[in-house]
Amino acid sequence: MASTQSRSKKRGKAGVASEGGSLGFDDAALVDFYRSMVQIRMFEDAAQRGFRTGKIGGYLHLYSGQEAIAIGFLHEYQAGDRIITAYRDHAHAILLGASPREVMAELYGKGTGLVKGKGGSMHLFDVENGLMGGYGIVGGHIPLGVGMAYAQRYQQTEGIVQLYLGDGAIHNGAFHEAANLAGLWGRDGMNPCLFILENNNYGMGTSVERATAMTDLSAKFDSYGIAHEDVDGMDLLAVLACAKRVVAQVRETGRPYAIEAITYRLSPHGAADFLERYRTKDEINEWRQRDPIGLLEERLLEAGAANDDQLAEVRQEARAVVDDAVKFAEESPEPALAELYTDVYAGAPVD
Amino acid sequence: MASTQSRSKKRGKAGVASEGGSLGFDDAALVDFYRSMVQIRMFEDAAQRGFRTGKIGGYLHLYSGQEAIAIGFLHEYQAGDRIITAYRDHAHAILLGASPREVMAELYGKGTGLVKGKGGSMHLFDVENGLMGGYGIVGGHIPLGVGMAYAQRYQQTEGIVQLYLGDGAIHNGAFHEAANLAGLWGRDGMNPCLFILENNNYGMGTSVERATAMTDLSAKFDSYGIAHEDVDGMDLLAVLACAKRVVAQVRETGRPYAIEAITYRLSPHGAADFLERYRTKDEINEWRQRDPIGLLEERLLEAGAANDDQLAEVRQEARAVVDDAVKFAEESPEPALAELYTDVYAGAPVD
Amino acid sequence: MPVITYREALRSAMADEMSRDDAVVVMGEDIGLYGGTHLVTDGLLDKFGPKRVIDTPIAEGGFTGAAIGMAMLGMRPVVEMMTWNFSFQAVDQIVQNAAKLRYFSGGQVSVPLVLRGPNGGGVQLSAQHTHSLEGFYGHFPGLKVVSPVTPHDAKGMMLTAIREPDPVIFLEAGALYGTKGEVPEGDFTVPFGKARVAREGDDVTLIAYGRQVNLLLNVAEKLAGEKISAEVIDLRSIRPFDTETIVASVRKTHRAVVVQEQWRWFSVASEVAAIIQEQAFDDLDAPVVRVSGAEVPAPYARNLEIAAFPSAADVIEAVHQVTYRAS
Amino acid sequence: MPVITYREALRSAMADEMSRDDAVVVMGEDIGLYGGTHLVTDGLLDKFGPKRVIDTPIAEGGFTGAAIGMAMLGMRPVVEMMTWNFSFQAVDQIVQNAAKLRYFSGGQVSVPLVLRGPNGGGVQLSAQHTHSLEGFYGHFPGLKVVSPVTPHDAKGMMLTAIREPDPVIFLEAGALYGTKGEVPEGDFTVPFGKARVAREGDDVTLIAYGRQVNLLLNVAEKLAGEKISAEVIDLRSIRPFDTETIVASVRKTHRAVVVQEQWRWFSVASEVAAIIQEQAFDDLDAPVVRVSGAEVPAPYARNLEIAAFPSAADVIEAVHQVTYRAS
Ligand SMILES: Cc1ncc(C[n+]2csc(CCOP(=O)(O)OP(=O)(O)O)c2C)c(N)n1
Ligand SMILES: Cc1ncc(C[n+]2csc(CCOP(=O)(O)OP(=O)(O)O)c2C)c(N)n1
Ligand SMILES: [Mg+2]
Ligand SMILES: [Mg+2]
Repeated sequence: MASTQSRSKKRGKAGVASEGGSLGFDDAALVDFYRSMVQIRMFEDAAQRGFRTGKIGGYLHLYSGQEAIAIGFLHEYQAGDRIITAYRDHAHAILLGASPREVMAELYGKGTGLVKGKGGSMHLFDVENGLMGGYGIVGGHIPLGVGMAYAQRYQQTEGIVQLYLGDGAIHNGAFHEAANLAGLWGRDGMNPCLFILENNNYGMGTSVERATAMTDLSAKFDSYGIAHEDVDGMDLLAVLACAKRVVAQVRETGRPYAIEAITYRLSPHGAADFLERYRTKDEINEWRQRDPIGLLEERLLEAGAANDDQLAEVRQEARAVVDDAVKFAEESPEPALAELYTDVYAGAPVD
Repeated sequence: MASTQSRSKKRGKAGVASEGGSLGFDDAALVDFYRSMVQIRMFEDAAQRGFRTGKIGGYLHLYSGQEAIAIGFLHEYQAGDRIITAYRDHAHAILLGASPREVMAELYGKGTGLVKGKGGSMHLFDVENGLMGGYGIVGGHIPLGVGMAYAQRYQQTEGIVQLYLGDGAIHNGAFHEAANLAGLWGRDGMNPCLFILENNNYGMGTSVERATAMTDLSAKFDSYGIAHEDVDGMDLLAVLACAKRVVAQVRETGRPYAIEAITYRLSPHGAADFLERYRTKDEINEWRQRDPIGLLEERLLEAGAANDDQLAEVRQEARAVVDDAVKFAEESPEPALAELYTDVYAGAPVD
Repeated sequence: MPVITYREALRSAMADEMSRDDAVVVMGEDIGLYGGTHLVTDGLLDKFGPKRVIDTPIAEGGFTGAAIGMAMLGMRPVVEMMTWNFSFQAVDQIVQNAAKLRYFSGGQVSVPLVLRGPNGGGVQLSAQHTHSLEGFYGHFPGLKVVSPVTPHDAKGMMLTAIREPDPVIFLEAGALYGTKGEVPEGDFTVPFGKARVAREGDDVTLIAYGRQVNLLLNVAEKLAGEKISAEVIDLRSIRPFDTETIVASVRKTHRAVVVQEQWRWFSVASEVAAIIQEQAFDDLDAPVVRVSGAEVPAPYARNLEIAAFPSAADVIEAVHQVTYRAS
Repeated sequence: MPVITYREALRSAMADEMSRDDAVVVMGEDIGLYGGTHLVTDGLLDKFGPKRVIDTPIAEGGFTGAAIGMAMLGMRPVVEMMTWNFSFQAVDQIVQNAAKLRYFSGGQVSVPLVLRGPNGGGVQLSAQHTHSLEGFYGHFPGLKVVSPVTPHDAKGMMLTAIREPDPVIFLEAGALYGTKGEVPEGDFTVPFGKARVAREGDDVTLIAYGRQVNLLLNVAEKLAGEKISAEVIDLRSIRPFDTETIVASVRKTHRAVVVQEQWRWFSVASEVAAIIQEQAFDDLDAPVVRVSGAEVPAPYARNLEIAAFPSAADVIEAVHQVTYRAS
């Protein structure tokens, strides 16, 4: 399977297998993972509907297909850790504890939104829960994450930074400069930054092999003295096992580390990407076979951690949460007009 | 020797040896190389004096110690090739055929200067002879060189681009983005770009090991699918042999290639770098043992290609050329004031 | 005359010029296989092939710099900024190389380069994706900066831009790609540095560029109802700038309002006001009034975004101010 | 009061604040071991160690972004741009992140960051190394932009800058690092947004900031010989801007000349002229005249460079113009 994957990545590398062997979690935990996954997917589907009906504006980038990555790594989140990602950020916000209501309200541009309707889909922040954004400029957030990792050690916390980036972002100069700083500072234990490269094989419509002659993306971290490994980003259990190990290691050493999670975006790049000329239906269908939700379902059923009915119930609960979020968003008021001028500077607006 | 080199580079790599065995050039050619070398050195010394006496302004970056690199690679220059470098550019201009008079006059800010006194030391251009500048922003010229290499093939010329950059520039985002483009375009034979990384171990006062955790700089080209090798940048004969081979290869294939030339700047970073706290006298003295001029002298004498008297005569001739250049520069008029407004746009000045 | 969209006007200018001149190539992110995220370059890949329609990685600084290098050797690259917001990553290349190469090479080098893409806000893209950069780039000698609003000018100015020997910042009205207008068939150019009197009037001069011109035309219509005859001037070209047309209009109307989406401080409107008071001081019956975007990063919420940009009401209020009528 | 250099004033502000507040770190290229290429940070590494005095690779965008990240977690980085010319590589970080984070995070994030370094020309650094970026950065809401000219203000404003909760663009007069002036001992701050009347006068208001203030003081002395009493205003702070002081002065003198090293188009002087005509229209006896740098990339040759920047003669001519005297 995954012709895309084999074209773009890992020629000659060993296959990426799930660690552990047994599922390694109790049934309730496994079902909770499943719950997170379907909830994110349903949330994204609802957002897509909101966009199509003109209730959500701007750009809208969905996480469908990549859920196992954020779920797996954020499972290792500890209070004090800092998470930063680009614009495909709904899942991260919800997993860290923002309510789907606030997130959906943000997409609807309402005053009850996670950032008061000011940022929209691309700029989710939930500082209390560790989410430091939510950025729209490809590459631009990467230096911020590296600086935060320095701050963590400078302030002598136990915290690390999880820094998510896409396969398209790795060719940007901001990545290069920031990764080099991370490697350099990490030499002295001053950079507990976990780079999580979500390789969904496309930067918008440009596949990895059309963006670089050297398609083994994680190997690019060699240039900075940053150790790395790959993980199957569709297999939640593989991600969980990897996350557990590497998060602990980064926390312990204060050195950066990089993960390339091989994944696929099942949705269009953004909600306005209609044509998708850059990939075939066949390719998408092939990857649907490895939809992380389907995979997890199989594993749960196989292992007897849940049965069909239980999973159906979880899905129903998830749908209710999302419906409630949509209702909340729809019924919420727009931001007060005075909000236009707040939050420009700390004090009163400076004109 | 070269404690710096061993600290920063090539741990575990085989030593970089001169190719060929015999010197491989006839006596006259060898003496000509020697002439170029001492001439550049004397030119730089004269420039330094001009700066100290206030006749040269702005920044002034000397090439002393690095001569073998430009001499070696530019020996393979063919009409139609394009050369681009940063601000340490006097040698490149002279070697490509600009007269020392015009170059010195440029440093003096005179109207007879190579770029009419408008650019100064950092912006030498001699388009007729292939020199496309002369740039002051670290990293900034690298994308230009890669674009030129594309143009060479797009226009179906035989030309290549020699793109010089420093060890400090490699950490800049512009390098990363440009090298990736070179690798990508080179896959289709559309990028005959020879990257010549002059590793003199310092970016201003920052040594390679204080700038990156991964100090094997040429290996950074792996990230872009660009093959590379190292050369002893103090050994002209080694550089010549390497240049001959790799220039032909780049010309043939249309693919980029990278050289890391290990060298040392015997002068301060710029003429205003007085303290040099970042390196020791001992280190400088150690490297002086490998001054490319001294090394070549030894080789010539050993091989009987020239005797002491002949070399002394060459030195005297070189000195005369430089003295003449200084005299020319001193006696040249300042640019006409009207020149202030020309060359902003192609047509008349737009206000 | 055929009626086509702003988008088609741009596309046909590029296609015509590519057919005419081999030196012209287009490059940028997703402009080929994808067709361009705004479909401006759609179809060009099929027509001209991948050596002339170059999809790039997400590296604005790198590919802009590469395009400069191409231009230095006589190619004529037309580079798409997927949106101008991403050009902040290319500022070093634009300002330090493209704008200055001719000068610091003592005239040895030309950079016939067009940088184009959508500029301005209005579709809830929020803070990082909403900028009007006319003044920002217009500040630098060596650059030419234009901002057409009609399909006619989009085509005519794009043809001019591609034939220019100097780098051109071509700021398209992103919100107007789908708007239609008459565009002559065949080759024609609209020169830089000539403003357009979009509507004649006697009582007040309204000045803008880009999509604010349409706003002003609406406002002028409304003002006509109040018996205020407004002249509307579309600057079209920001650098070079058509001082003459502006000053001539103000000499006639004695009052001026400048409207822009960009922020007020150190902006195009600042310059226009400064110029008018310099050159038509004795003709002015009231200070030039500026109507600009709110001094905040662009907000996402629809109501806030609307409030952040100049509205018809804002402009009318400004007109009342300069004509000393109570609003 | 002790007399110290502009350089020492900056250094002592940083050192004092680092002693007072652990959150403050300095970073940049060659600021530690080398001592800073302009020696502004000399000695700080010995005093505060490498965790607080951080030498960086040549990666302006990367380390500026990293500093933003640090600031987001409560550190207070003071970042040196070796010269502001290199900040073009960091524009994306400065404009897209530093300036807007508070806004697009809905107020959840602060960026207490100082970006500092030498700005302006005058020492033959030519086109790529000569810029005055007050207007360029001043355009963006979310940033504060200051440009002190005296050692006193350099220290007082640097202390203000480091304590600010928002990002500050601190543009130092690079040509004046060695100039001396009185600076109080101990802790004092100079607030942002307050211009300074550097010399009082009645006949004309001369407005500048940075090293042009010194030029204006010289000119004012010369004008006194002609019986023209010039008031000289040092803006100090570009954003926030002190409209009040300017307008009050023009209400008194009825004439204004604005002088700047930067290019004229879309600049600080444009804004000042626009503001004066807006707010003191009826008080103005002549149009505001702007004296700016020549509209060319900075040339290298000494004679051209001198000609490219405002001179005393240029300013005097402008004063004659606004006072309607033949020059
Ligand atoms: C500097 C910059 N250039 C272009 C864009 C437009 N853009 C938005 S997302 C995107 C693709 C990014 O791909 P990747 O990093 O792989 O992330 P993914 O969308 O696959 O999650 C592009 C080109 C941008 N936001 N920023
Ligand atoms: C973007 C940028 N940042 C900083 C500088 C200041 N600067 C000039 S040369 C230099 C060191 C460059 O080192 P390297 O690339 O190794 O070249 P070398 O001087 O050793 O030849 C620095 C930091 C600059 N010119 N451009
Ligand atoms: Mg991707
Ligand atoms: Mg070096």
